[in-house]
Amino acid sequence: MRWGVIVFPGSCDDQDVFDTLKRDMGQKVKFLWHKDDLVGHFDCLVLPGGFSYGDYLRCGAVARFSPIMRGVVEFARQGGLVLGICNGFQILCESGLLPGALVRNAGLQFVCQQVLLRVEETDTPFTCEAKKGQLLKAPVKHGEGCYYADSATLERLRKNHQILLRYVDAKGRASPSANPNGSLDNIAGVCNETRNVFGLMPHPEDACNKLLGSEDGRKIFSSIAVTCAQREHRHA
Amino acid sequence: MVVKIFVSLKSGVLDPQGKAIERSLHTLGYSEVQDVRMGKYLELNVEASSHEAAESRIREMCEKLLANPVIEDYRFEIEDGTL
Amino acid sequence: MVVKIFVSLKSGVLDPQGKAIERSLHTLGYSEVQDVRMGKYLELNVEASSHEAAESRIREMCEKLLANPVIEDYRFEIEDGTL
Amino acid sequence: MRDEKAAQFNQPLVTPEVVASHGLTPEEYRKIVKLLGREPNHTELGVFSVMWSEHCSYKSSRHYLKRLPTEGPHVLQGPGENAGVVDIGDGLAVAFKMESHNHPSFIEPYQGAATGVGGILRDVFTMGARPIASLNSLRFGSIDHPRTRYLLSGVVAGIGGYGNCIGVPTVGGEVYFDECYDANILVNAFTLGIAKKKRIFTGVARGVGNPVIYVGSKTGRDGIHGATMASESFSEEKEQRRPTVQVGDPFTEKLLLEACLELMETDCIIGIQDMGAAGLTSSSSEMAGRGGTGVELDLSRVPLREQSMTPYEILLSESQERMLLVAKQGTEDEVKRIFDKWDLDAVVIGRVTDDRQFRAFFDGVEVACIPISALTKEAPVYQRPVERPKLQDQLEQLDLSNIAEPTDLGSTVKLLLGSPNIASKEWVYRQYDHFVRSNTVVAPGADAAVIRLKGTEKGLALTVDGNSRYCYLDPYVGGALAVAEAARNLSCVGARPLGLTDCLNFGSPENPEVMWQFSQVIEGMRDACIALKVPVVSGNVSFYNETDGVPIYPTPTVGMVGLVAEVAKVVTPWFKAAGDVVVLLGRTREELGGSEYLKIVHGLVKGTPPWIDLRLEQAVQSCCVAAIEKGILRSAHDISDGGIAIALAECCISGPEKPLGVRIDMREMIRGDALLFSESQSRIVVSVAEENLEQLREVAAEHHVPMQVIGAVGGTSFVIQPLLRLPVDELRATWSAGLTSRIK
Ligand SMILES: Nc1ncnc2c1ncn2[C@@H]1O[C@H](COP(=O)(O)OP(=O)(O)O)[C@@H](O)[C@H]1O
Ligand SMILES: [Mg+2]
Repeated sequence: MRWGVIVFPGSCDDQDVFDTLKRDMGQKVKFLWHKDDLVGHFDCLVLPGGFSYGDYLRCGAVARFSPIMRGVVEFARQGGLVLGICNGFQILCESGLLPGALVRNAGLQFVCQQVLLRVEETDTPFTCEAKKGQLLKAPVKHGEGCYYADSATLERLRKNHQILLRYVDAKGRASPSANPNGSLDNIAGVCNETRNVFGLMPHPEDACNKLLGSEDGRKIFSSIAVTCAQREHRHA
Repeated sequence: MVVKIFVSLKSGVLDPQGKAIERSLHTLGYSEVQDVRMGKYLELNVEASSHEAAESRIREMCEKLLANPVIEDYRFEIEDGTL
Repeated sequence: MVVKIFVSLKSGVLDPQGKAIERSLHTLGYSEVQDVRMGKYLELNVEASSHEAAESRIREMCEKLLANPVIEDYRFEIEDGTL
Repeated sequence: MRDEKAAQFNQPLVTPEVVASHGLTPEEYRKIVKLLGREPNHTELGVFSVMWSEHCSYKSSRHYLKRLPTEGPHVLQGPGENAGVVDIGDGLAVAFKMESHNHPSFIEPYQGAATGVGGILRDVFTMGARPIASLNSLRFGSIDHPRTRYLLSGVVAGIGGYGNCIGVPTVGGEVYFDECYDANILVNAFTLGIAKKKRIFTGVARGVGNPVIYVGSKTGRDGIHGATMASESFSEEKEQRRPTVQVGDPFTEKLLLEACLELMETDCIIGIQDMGAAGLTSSSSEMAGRGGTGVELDLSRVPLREQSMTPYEILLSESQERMLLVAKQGTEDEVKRIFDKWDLDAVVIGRVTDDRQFRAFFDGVEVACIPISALTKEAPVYQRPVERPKLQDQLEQLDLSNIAEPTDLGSTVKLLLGSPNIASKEWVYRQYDHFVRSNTVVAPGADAAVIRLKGTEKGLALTVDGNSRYCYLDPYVGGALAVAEAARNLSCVGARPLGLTDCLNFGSPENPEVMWQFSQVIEGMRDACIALKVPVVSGNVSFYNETDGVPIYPTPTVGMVGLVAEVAKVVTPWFKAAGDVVVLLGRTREELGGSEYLKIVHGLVKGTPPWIDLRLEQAVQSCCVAAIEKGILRSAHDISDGGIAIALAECCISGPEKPLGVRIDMREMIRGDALLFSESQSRIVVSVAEENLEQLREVAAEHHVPMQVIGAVGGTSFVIQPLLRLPVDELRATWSAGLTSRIK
């Protein structure tokens, strides 16, 4: 399968995703420049973390107008897999590919720490390799990662099982103290209705190597890889 | 023309910054203050043939870029003259 | 009384946000826009015996907490009625 | 003719008052006239004032800095360039440097600290190195001082705001509080970058006719006279003539970083330098100075942000996120193409000449013409008077027999653990992204940070240290201890030192007592560097950290970088498993002088700081590294502020998991408080699995290091027989809340 990692001006975790996919996961990856159109065949596009356009005005607000985003929207519409991590999640929300918005952390400070995530749903291309209720350890590092959606949207997310990850404590409880940013309902990651676009605030790419303290992030990337392998198989 | 744009959080959206400012004001002894809400304020110059023309362009900019309708409301004022 | 406070960067002080917003407005085709400056906008309720009393308290709050006098200017409007 | 034209640009006359307001002495002015062979005009005076400022010229410190050892087998570039460079093998090199941004951070903590980070990042990437890790060393006034909270939160937010946005992890640092910094905080920022050994760039202007190209942000009136301000102390009246505060734009810096690194892959660049203090003036003249050339600038071409700026302002502006480069003739278009890709300005503003003059033109008129050497080599050097402070003898007096031992040593431990200098700094480093670039193997919270080097088995360890109370009590010993502690922190994770950078923060050099402290600190650092074989590859001096004549404690901060041979073997400070044996490497003596204990518990800053035997220090460090490399150790933690009691408590509570208890039984023929809180040097607490104890004994014997089994890990209590017993959960709570509870 082929991965594309989009580089926006101000992307910071683009190299991290690239290296992790290539070195730790043995995948084929290519960088894509935001000013270009999306050309070529890809199975999964990753919008990496960072501070696109400095996060000035609002996180992700300007990046969503990058030329490549037209192609990303079309790619998603056709069922392509899109993964937004941190700033990538914010861009996906701003561009309407994902519901809701990410606002200033409740504690008002940037937070950088390891968190535990509970896998809520496994019937998605992003979590199919995990077990329901499984806990994953990965870092968060953001100033505006507090997930917000109005109550109707939130209700819809729950009903459609679009909430894929929640912040939890060591016992697996979605308690307020386990919530690093005040996200509604401890939400750490959501997917769209058609389940091919996924955004999350934690960084799985920083949790794919023992040296970095966790390998749990692999679950996300390997789920995507397995899904794409199956899709290819079906097409063949 | 000078345009002043005010972007504020929708009511219902939590405003931790406003809350924190309110708390610090109370600590400093300004207990007469309530309901602090924090928003953004943009000033810009715009060239337009008429007030109405400016208005419709500015509205567009706000909806497209300057405010996020999921969480924010906006309003603006247009003044003649430049900054 | 409802108070609206506008905090903006002093002229001459670099405004990276304003600059970035201006650039993206231009990219989006709004080339008629110039001199975008970004600031803060606060709304709050204050109880005071008179307009003048409110004014002097608000000025104090701005100088002490709400604006950073080293890089920011502020101004405010007081309206009667509550939010 | 010249004067008439000059008058066009509103050039004020150069009067003695104008000279004085530029911080130049009458003698210095006479020297300028002599070097020029005429009176300078106002623009030229401005140029001299910044180039001859303490900040740019190092006029008071240069004489002493020469004493520091700067050579070593791995050093590729020592002091004198924008950053030092050290070879780390595999065709790779690291560039690193530390710099102060003290004055600006006191005036506007967020922006001051942010632009400090921006500046040090540019110093590193201008060498061709991609920044991969930052550290910061912070000193604030007493935690109870009314401004401390504001300054602390502003500085920390500013460091995070800039570093996080640009995508360079902040992996460590230090924070201290002391009354001596009430009116002069210190913000020292360190960055390390990695480069190919064969692709190191320097700030040099060569090749007559080559274009001088300005890249990055536009120029405004920010920070004019910043360099001069950093060369003055604070006082009421000077607060009035503050320059415009520089605001950092980390987004633009990120673009600048990527564009410069991309350009460095091509063959276009002759030399490159960031525009830091004294902006365009210092970058262009220093580059010409190093190249033995001249430079000619057309100031009308400089991209401006503000209207009607004068040549004087353009030359002296300290607007951020700008670089100057000299490119090969004919490559201008390629340079422009790359900067265009990153949406940045790149404008040819001048060229390299062969007349060794600094010439600036504006609207076709020459507004400055100064021999380059007058700005660089000929800048004044002073050997300022030196005098041992009269109070020094008194300071050293400490009679322990007058100091009562606390009756409850358990509460004393808790008091210390919760005190701001010892308590957890998580509140600070939680605001810094320390994972970006996915290299961080040991994050903040350990003795030294460790990052891996992707594609190799190696790692780099980084730390910044310095105890100014020691330097105040005995600057020579304090200087040596700063170097020794940094190296020891590296050894605790299993790294061998490669080199160091420093920031020397002092009061006014015009005060002979300050100069004495300065000279002594340097001698101490020198001896420790030689003994521990650590070359100094870069550094920075910040004088005039005083207000109304009261200087801060002499505060050298040492940033040190070490190489970890096998990064998979690194060790962290906290205990790992019940049953492990706890061992002390080194020896405890009755040394309470200058200790955190004396200060916190008895309110005393007195006595001589702990003595250091550099041979023993070296032995303890090598022993620890050897044991880690053999895979024997489960944990290692150096003993510093607060003594062994605090170090042991940290071993129990500072890990990411649940705290572990320990039971310690050690006997020394010294009083209980000294046993627990003495800050004797050259000590490391390690833990080993029982089956490895013998092997550790052998390693210790080989290195001639005294070692003592002092206890075992396990249980839920922190026990030091027969002095105290405390629940570890309680200790963790006290330590974790120590800082946050005081600044809320
Ligand atoms: N300003 C800071 N920025 C980042 N990390 C910090 C800062 N201050 C302290 N730390 C981290 O907290 C830990 C404890 O610091 P400190 O007590 O100074 O350590 P030590 O005494 O071993 O040098 C270290 O890992 C250090 O890197
Ligand atoms: Mg230490």
